[in-house]
Amino acid sequence: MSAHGSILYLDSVSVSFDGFKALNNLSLILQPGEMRAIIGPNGAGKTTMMDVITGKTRPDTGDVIFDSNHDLIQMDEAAIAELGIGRKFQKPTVFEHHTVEDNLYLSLKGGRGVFFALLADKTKEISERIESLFETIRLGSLRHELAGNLSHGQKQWLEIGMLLAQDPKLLLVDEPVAGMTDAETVETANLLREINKTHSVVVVEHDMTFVRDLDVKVTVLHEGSVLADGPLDKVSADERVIEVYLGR
Amino acid sequence: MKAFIRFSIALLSLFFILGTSQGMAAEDPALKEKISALAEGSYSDRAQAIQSVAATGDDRAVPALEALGEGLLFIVKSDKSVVIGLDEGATVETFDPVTGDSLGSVPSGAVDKIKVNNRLRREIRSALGALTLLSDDPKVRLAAAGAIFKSKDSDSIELLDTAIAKETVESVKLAMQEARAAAVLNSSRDMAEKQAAVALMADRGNQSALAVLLNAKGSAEGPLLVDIDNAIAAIEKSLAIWDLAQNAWYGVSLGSVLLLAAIGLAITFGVMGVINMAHGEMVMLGAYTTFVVQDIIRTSMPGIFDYSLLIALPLAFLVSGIVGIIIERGVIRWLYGRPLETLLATWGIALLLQQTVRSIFGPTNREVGTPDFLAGAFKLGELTITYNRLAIVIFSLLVLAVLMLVLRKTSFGLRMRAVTQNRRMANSMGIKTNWVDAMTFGLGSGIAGIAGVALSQIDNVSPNLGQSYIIDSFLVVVFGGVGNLWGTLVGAMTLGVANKFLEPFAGAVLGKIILLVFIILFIQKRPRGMFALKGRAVES
Amino acid sequence: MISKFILRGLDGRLTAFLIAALAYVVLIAIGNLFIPEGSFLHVPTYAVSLMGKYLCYALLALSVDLVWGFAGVLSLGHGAFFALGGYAMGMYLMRQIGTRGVYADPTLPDFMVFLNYKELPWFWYGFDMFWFAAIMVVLAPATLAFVFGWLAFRSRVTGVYLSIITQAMTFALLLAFFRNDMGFGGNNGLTDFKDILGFDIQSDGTRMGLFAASALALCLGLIICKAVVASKLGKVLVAVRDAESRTRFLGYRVEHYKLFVWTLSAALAGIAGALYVPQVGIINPGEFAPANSIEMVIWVAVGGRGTLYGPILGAILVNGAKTYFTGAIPEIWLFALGALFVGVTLFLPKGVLGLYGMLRQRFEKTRAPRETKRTADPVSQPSEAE
Amino acid sequence: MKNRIRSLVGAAAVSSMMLVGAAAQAAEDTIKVGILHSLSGTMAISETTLKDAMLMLIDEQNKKGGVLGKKLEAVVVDPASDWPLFAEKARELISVDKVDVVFGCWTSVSRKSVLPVFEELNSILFYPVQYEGEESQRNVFYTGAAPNQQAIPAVDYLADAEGVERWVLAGTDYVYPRTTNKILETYLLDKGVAPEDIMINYTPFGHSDWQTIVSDIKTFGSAGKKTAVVSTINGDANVPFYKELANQGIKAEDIPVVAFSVGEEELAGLDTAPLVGHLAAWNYFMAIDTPENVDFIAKWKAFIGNDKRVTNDPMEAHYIGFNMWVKAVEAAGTTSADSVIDSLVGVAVPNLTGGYSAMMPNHHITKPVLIGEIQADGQFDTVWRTPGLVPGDAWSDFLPGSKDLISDWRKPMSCGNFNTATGKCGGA
Repeated sequence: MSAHGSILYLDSVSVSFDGFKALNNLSLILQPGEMRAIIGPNGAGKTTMMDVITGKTRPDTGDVIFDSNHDLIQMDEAAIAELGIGRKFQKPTVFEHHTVEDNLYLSLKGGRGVFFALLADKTKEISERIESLFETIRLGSLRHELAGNLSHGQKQWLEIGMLLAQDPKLLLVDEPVAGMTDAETVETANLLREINKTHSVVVVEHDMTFVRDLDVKVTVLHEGSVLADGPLDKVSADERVIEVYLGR
Repeated sequence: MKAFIRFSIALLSLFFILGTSQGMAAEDPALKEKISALAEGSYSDRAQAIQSVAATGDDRAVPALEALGEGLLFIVKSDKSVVIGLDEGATVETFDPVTGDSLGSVPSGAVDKIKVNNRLRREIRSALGALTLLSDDPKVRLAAAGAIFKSKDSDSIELLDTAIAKETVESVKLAMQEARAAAVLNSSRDMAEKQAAVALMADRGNQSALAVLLNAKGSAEGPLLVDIDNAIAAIEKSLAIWDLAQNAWYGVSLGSVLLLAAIGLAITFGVMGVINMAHGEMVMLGAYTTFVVQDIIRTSMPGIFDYSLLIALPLAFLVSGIVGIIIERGVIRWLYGRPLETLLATWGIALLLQQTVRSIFGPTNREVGTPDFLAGAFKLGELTITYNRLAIVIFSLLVLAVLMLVLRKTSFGLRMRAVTQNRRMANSMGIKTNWVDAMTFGLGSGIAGIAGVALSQIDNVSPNLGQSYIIDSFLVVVFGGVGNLWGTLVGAMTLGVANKFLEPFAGAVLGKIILLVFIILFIQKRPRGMFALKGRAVES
Repeated sequence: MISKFILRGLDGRLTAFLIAALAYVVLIAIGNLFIPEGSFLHVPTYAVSLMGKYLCYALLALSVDLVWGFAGVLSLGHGAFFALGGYAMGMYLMRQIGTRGVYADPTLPDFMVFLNYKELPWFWYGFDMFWFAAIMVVLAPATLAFVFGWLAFRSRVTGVYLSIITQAMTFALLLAFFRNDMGFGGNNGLTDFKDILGFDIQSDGTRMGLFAASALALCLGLIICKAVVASKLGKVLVAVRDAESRTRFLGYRVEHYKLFVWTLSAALAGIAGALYVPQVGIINPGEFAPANSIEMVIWVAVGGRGTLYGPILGAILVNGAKTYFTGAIPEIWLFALGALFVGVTLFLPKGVLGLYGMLRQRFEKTRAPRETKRTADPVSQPSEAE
Repeated sequence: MKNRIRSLVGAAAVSSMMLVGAAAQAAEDTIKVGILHSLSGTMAISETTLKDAMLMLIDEQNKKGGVLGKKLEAVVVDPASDWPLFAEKARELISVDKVDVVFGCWTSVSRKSVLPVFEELNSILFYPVQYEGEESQRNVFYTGAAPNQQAIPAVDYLADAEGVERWVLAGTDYVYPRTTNKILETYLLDKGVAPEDIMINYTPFGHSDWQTIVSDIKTFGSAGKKTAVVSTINGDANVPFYKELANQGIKAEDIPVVAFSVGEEELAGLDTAPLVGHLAAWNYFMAIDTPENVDFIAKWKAFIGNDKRVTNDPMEAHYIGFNMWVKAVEAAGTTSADSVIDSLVGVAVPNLTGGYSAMMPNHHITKPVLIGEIQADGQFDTVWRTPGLVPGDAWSDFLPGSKDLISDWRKPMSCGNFNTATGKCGGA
């Protein structure tokens, strides 16, 4: 394998917490424009993998390379985010004491410096970009509502909106449909596919219906390394995967 | 005060032992007269009077001299006679200073206490040394040898020679020889004898030998001076190593005080996450409980004073624990999930508790006595180890061990851990989380109360007691790593030992400042303390 | 640019506050200086310097709230910044004494004479000039805050850990300033000031001037804080407070934002300290005591955390209560103060301003039940948000 | 939103009204005496007693008919061991409560804090605690000991009566110990003590772990010369210090400790049996057997309702100061500060140790100096006392900066820091 030409490249990444191996020699490669679904039982290392990519956790060994030539291991979260990796959390995390609009405003791509922020103005261009985001996530009517007052599903959507506002090259989406109604789930799948047209995406999800709806290549994690990958139908037929899931 | 009474009783019994061993002493007007002279004249006159009593070599003078040293010798105003007396408030029970016969009790106004100062006490000590060197009791002889060692009285050399010849107990004999050496070095004896004495001192090799040598150095010359210098150098070298060990011990002992102060906080803050600013006041309550227990014992059953701390321990645990539970039920339970607000509320509670104690017990220090078995020190090689510090070190480790046992092995400990790790889950499994919260807080507070019992032995018992420990306690817990009792132990010991090794170089103030800066920097390196829990669970 | 930045904060409420503050100062000034003693309307000098002191506390509380209320950084060591500002001013005032000290040494302050200092320590140079001292008032606390914050925020020390090490910081400074070898007067600190900028520090006019300066400083502090809070930076801070790692994943360098506001806050605290010292006439290491820093946090909590007016109200209320109780019920006033703290945390979790907000919300609900979405200023008023 | 501003302004207005109102209440038919002692915080431990002592003295005076035919009224405030608060409360006492005299302060810093206030508002402060000297202010009367009334006689006693040649000067790191030790160091060197025979050690306030220092003292003391410790260790730290001394077996016969801040009150928190023979230098001991003292103690115990309470030196200082003030007011016929300040100089009243103490022109008083040894019952046995009274010296002769200074508040000099070398007032 080589990092060249890939959008995300993980090679032999290991992380351990007090002797517990959260990631064990994990390798993964993602091509530009690809959408990948990651599944696996609890403790398989899905979230830790996200943490490693976004700079929250530093791996003990291994390489993490973004967009062919950026070594992510040396960078902190902010630098990685500025490179163009956006992340949505498992538990929807929005700024509860800000309005929906301000949530998007803060997420918009652009200057992140302290003094820039001190003097920055909400220009017309910014307002327009926010409007276009509202069209995508359909929360325009709630723009002045505090994010903390949104329903669970609305928060999920707002967070996706915040991701889009960052305009990243790669989106990491952790359980986007947890707690959503069926209808919302379907819409979310549509939204992700829409997003995938212009961005690379990694989705971590438990919900098999949803993964099936996405209809993309699936990677199964188990005990910190890749157990199987390929189309959903293929991996779900895999002996070892069945064993892991059913826990024989 | 209590020790004083105890002493008087001991003195009187000594009296009777001596009295019987000598047979009923006949009236001896010469001795009587010499004893009467103890009461008169200036301090220097009386110092001479003591010497002249000692010069009689008559050990019947021992009780009178001891009484004088302890302030129990009185002069009867009416006839200027000298008596031994036991002050019983309004009256004084009097005894003949030589025979020990009771002379009945007189009103306290009828007698005057004979005053002594430090110089007279020294004279008395050396006189007693000379008078008791031939006593039947090896302990008394040992003490006598020690007294002569200190006084370096060159007049006692002959007496020591006699005693050494008669002595059968090895250790006492050695002590006498050392005393003799000290006396020789302080005399005008010849060079050879002095050199032998120096050799003996070099063998003894401790602080007091060093003192003797340093003292002798001033008047020494020629080969003796060389010998003394060599001996001093050798002793100082070995003492330097002991010094290191002594510092380490001081560090451990300070560490155990920190541990005791912090250990309750490791529960309320470390496990429950309550920023308990009233923690110090729980310690204070424990100390005051000890005071109350001792006060009751003093007035109603002084016989069991030595057990007062043992009695105080469970009571202090209960008092602080119950106050803790009341605080938890009354205030803190409304504030879970808002840790910084517990800080404010408990700060208010701390003020309330301080003022309550101030109103009840007054603002001044209260006396908490030390039971006999915790007073004093013993020597381990050249280490001086005081009993109370040793007791605190052992006690703190014991408390930690018991606490760990409770947390690990009891069903309460299991529930407690369940609640702190996942409250909702624990609740749904039928654990009464409210009850567990209250009990946990009570446990932490109760342990703080126990710490108060121990700290009352070395510190002020005043309403400000708690304030002086609160910052150190938080630093220990944070430095060690929140939620980890081992961390608290290692943290306390590290800070204690580091402090004590810094102190000789930097001084007490600067040493502490350096340590604080070190903690600040250390937290940068390990933002969650020494024994931090790792992993994702911590983040959320 | 700057004026635009400042103007952004100037909403109606702030303008009204500033006008009210101005009117208040003018009224007090008239009452103190022009209405004769004995008249009912006369404001005694005692009250003027007392209120001047409260205003310094208010500015201090504002600075604490800027970091705690808006960035979620609970400092238990803000007293250190306050005291450093105070010392910088105190050193200037000491140098102004000149030959009027008891030993009449033209350069050395009295305490140095009797501790046998031969010459002025280097760090006392320059403090005979007001402009230098004024710069140091801001620079000393800001530098300490910058270094401390740079270390702590970069290492992501947060929450309780940060609070405890801020406490360790002020405690270490307390011990250091107590040392007479430090050259800051030890426990006695700096006292016996004679004049400031040539004005007799004990005259009514100077006191009035200091009071007005404190009011002015508070207003300026409020304008700056408001402007910061209303800017995008302010929104980022609130974001950091509510979801720090989310903010990081959006690409914000949280440590820079915290460091900025932390340093700004320290500078404000330093200014408060500098104005406080000439009005109370002493600066001593006691100001570094951790208990003092905790009390500042309590003022903020009492007034209402995360609002700009709350800390001002809280500082004045708590200190007013302290002044009153220590005189009226000196034996038991700690009961009252302790009960106040417990009561506020239990019953007024959002402080006095929060109570006011709650009552008004209730009132509005009953009056206009159909009007649902009230748009509060979400940045400065999280307390009213729910 | 406007409401909020209105409430803010209102709160401020109410607070100012409150102060104005309090001022207006001052009634004219009593003479008010301010008591400015900390009742909470770190100093409450020492100062509360003095507040009670003042209340008793005022009570006694009122039983005798008050002063100038008017009753005395005590105004108690709590400055809470907070130094700026001392200044605020002093100002409140003088300008709001309109007291005619204030008795108060313990620490030097609290006195320094209130000094400018008394000067500005021209009132009178009686300061009852031993202190470092180097001060003489027109509005302050120092009834505690200056260093020459405590430290120097104590050192003389140890050198002469106990033959001490080696000295440990141990103190808490603040102005009083620093100054006292400076004075003592110069004094001892002048007496021919070698510099290596003096060890100076400072510890922080409330220092509680004395293991290292006590063992250092022990080592220092075993160099073959008779050694003594001169302790200026402050209140709170003394209990652990003495406990450690006792436990490490340092006996007074071997290394005596003479303390200047340890009195009966401090010993009440200790088992003193192991400390018998350690010394203290004061101007008063509770155990002094004079009729005045016996009477004072009886009244004190009755007033406080506790038979176990002790008396101490600062209480006697207040006793002297209060009686001086009463006498001066009666002599002046008014309580106005200027007249009382003038008539105070030269006033002599009985002290509790069997003599008269007089107010000197430098606003310090004459006192006997007593050296006492600690007894097993927590009292002191006087082992030595100065033959006569020692006048308090505001400016030490042993400090280079102050040896030329004198103080005389009588007219025409009226100067607290007159320089005899230059002949000018103002130190220069």
